[in-house]
Amino acid sequence: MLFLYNIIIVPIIAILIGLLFLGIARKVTARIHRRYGPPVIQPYFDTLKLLTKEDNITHGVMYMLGPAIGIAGSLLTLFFIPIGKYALFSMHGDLILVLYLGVIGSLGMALGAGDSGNPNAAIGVSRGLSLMLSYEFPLVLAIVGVILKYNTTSISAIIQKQVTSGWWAIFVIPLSALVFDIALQGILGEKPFDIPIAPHEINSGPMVEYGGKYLGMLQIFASLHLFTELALFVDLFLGGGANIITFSLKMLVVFLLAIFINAIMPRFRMDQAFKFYWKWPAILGLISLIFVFI
Amino acid sequence: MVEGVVELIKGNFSDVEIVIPEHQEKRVHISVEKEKVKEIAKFLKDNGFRHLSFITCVDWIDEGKFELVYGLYSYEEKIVVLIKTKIDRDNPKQETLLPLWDQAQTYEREIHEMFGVYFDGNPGLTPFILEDWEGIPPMRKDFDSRKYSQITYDSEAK
Amino acid sequence: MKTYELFIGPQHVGITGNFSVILELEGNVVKKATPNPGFLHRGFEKLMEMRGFIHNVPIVCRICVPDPDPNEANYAMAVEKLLGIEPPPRAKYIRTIVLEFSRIASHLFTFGGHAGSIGLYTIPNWTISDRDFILDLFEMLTGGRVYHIFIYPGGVRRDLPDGFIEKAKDVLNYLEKRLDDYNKLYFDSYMFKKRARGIGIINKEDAIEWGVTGPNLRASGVKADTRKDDPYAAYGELDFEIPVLTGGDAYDRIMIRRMEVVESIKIIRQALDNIPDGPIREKVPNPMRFIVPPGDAYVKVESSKGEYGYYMVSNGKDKPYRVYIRGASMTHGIHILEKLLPGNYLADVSQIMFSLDVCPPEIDR
Amino acid sequence: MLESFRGGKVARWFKGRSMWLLHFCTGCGAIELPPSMTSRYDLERFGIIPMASPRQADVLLITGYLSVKTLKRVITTYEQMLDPKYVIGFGSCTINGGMYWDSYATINKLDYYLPVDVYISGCMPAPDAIFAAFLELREKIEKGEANGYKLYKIHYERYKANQDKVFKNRGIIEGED
Repeated sequence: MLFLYNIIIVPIIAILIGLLFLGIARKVTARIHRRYGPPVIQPYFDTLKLLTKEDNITHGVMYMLGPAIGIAGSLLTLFFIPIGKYALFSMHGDLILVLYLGVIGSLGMALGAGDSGNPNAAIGVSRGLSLMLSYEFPLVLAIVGVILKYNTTSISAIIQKQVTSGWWAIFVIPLSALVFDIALQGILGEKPFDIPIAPHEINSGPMVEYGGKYLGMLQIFASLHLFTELALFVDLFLGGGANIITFSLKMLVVFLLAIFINAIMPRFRMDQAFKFYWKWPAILGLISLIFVFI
Repeated sequence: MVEGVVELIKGNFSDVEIVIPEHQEKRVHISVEKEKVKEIAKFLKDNGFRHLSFITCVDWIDEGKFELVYGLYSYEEKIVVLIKTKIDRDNPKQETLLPLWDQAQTYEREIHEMFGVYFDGNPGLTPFILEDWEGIPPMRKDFDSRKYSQITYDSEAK
Repeated sequence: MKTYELFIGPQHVGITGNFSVILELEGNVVKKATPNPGFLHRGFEKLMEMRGFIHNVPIVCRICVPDPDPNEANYAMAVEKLLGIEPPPRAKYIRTIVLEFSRIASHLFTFGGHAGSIGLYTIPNWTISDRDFILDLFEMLTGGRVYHIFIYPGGVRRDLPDGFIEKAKDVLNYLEKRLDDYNKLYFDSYMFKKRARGIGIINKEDAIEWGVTGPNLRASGVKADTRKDDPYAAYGELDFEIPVLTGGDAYDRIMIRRMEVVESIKIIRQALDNIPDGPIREKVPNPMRFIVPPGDAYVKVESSKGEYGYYMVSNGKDKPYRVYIRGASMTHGIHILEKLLPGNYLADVSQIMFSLDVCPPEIDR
Repeated sequence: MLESFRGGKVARWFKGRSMWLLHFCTGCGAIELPPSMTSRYDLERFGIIPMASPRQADVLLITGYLSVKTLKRVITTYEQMLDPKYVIGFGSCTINGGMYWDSYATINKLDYYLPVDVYISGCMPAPDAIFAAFLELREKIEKGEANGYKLYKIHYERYKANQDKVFKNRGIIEGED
């Protein structure tokens, strides 16, 4: 019973916290812009408004299924990531599983957007997939560093070892943490890597044909995605959290860093982003691996 | 200097009318036959007037003529030369300046659309600013914008 | 490889106004660009033929929205040339102040637009809100924020109000301070250089041949400025430099505007300090019977976009017989875009347009 | 039940607090939008942000005069937007043609071609006026009075006849044939 209860309650908390983070991001960005900014709970208004809009368009089955696949993929990932002390599913090798599952959400979006028939969406999808190709390599290097350091592929075990040793992984293998953080900027689609949705170039890319409840679902997907990726970072490098509040605070710190970089950076061009990811983070990741071996 | 430019043109072309307008510094207005425009423009271009500022058209409806005005500018002399030529209003045709300046295309396209002047040798006289325009070109003097607006936009369809 | 068509505009974030460019793309690279203007066409040249000389003053400023004052100055100068009058010195200085403030405002807009097009949204927020201080000055001077209807044939409409000079100096000091902030975030930024360097290069010969004017021409290495070459208003009496860069790429086109802002601040300071006393308006005909002797005149000013010219023909009646308006974007927005865009990445299309400072209302009129 | 919730008071309250406008500069009024969106006035504090695509937007701002060429695009854009959608007519030009009342290229009354929910008068309306308009629109939405999109469906024949009167060739929107 508790298990079922959690399977429902965890996603809801994740969505609520994710949306709140999106609101905080908008407020913080506004303050950097020297603006007053929207209320922190603005994303809730937006999502609810979007869900109550009428839809008088359709673009085919995949277009409608895309956001659903996105949400499903993110939810699946979420269940394998320990939140606070609580891990719904935990086993050996779940870190590698999470790496695979994390892609499903984005692929769902890609399928849906590709079905909408808008060239902007198609370009956005191709950019998104190329971006994924670029950040996956340093991301894997960072994660391999963690795995080798703690000699386990279970996220819970990694957290456990960090807590017992008293040293968070970010202090033990700082280079891997740095590489993961750089990759995180691309995963979250923050500048300088918001190439797939660049409004000035391709009119917000994959989302260009999405509106109404589908866009609302995409908002939920975005919040879940945000929550999952931040949670993974906190679990791997910041020693997890004792309860949901400390855990969220740690996530917020990581997220704020991403937001600050987002506010002061122009965006890369796709080829520049690719070169960047396969150069500096990759080199740093390899150096980190060497340190781990020594 | 203005005098230098006037001398230069006079020395090479005999049948041009040169006016130095009052109260206007660094301006030379010359009027030529329509066949001469390209020749004189090429001559001026070779002599430093490399910037084609604009091409425009004036509708002298009482005379039955269109007047084409070409503005050239020299970055060395810092003088604007306006070449003016009158063409027949009933059969408005003029040789294109495309071989001299690529960007004449933009201006000629506009004049073609707004006045209905046809430029010989210009392949790209496609609709430019207006869309689906029928009837007489709007910048001609016999087009009554006020009446058109009243008929088209001031009432609802029945 | 298969090519496909992509519409940039008119409803698009990366377009400089209501304008459209139809791109033919091969993968990520532009093969052919066809600008499609005309969405803002109002038929100004026709409207001006239907209105009296003095009735045209309120409508001319609508031709270029971000930088309206060169239109007013041009129109006034064309009428003055035909009437054979000169505005009094004080009016000339006030015109200079207004024109230069308008240039700074327009350049701040361009910085915002370009920074937005490469994804740096903090800069538009900063520059456009700083531009508001200039609009406040305009409101104090003329009563309007955007359209001023201030420069009349024969002079200007009002004298400087009390406290204007002090307030203007405060704004200039503030802007100067803010330029340092922009430097840190934008002009000196590594990413900005990486994105903008080497994009959309116009070399010196092409620039002259293609009819590029204004800051875009000076970014290509040609030292030409109507303010120096054909002085109008009070520019002949003021001391200022014409900045020139030689790269001719998007980066230089933005940097030259930054240097011009500094020069404009210098010009306004001088004008504010040296403004002579005297009347602000020359005697012009009775507005009810504003008759201009027959003749034609081509006048031009240096707007923030480039050479801005009016060719006015009068046949001795109370309405202009024909007015032709030469907007700088007429070449930049159509011909130059056609030449520059092919070969560039789709990601740079918007950036090139913003760096050229294409102003669609000037093209369509 | 879902339908009644959609049009219900709670849903309307959310709609009034999250008005996304379409990034479409149709006329010179667009020059006052950047100042109202950026630091000095900041429209985002009311939840109003510009959106890149018509599918995502709720509010269509007609910023000033419309040439016939733009009107064609505006109508297509309007029809692409999802219900409920609102139109704000910006400046005198949308009310009676403004200073372009005798121009051959611009329409005079926007109301003939699209249902307008709120008008802003003036040329050009300052950011304060824009704010007032948005707050009025919010009030109308909350009261359920902003019904332009319903009127467009009910009187579609009339609107279409008016549109056809000014378009010589309705067809699809061609870029360059």
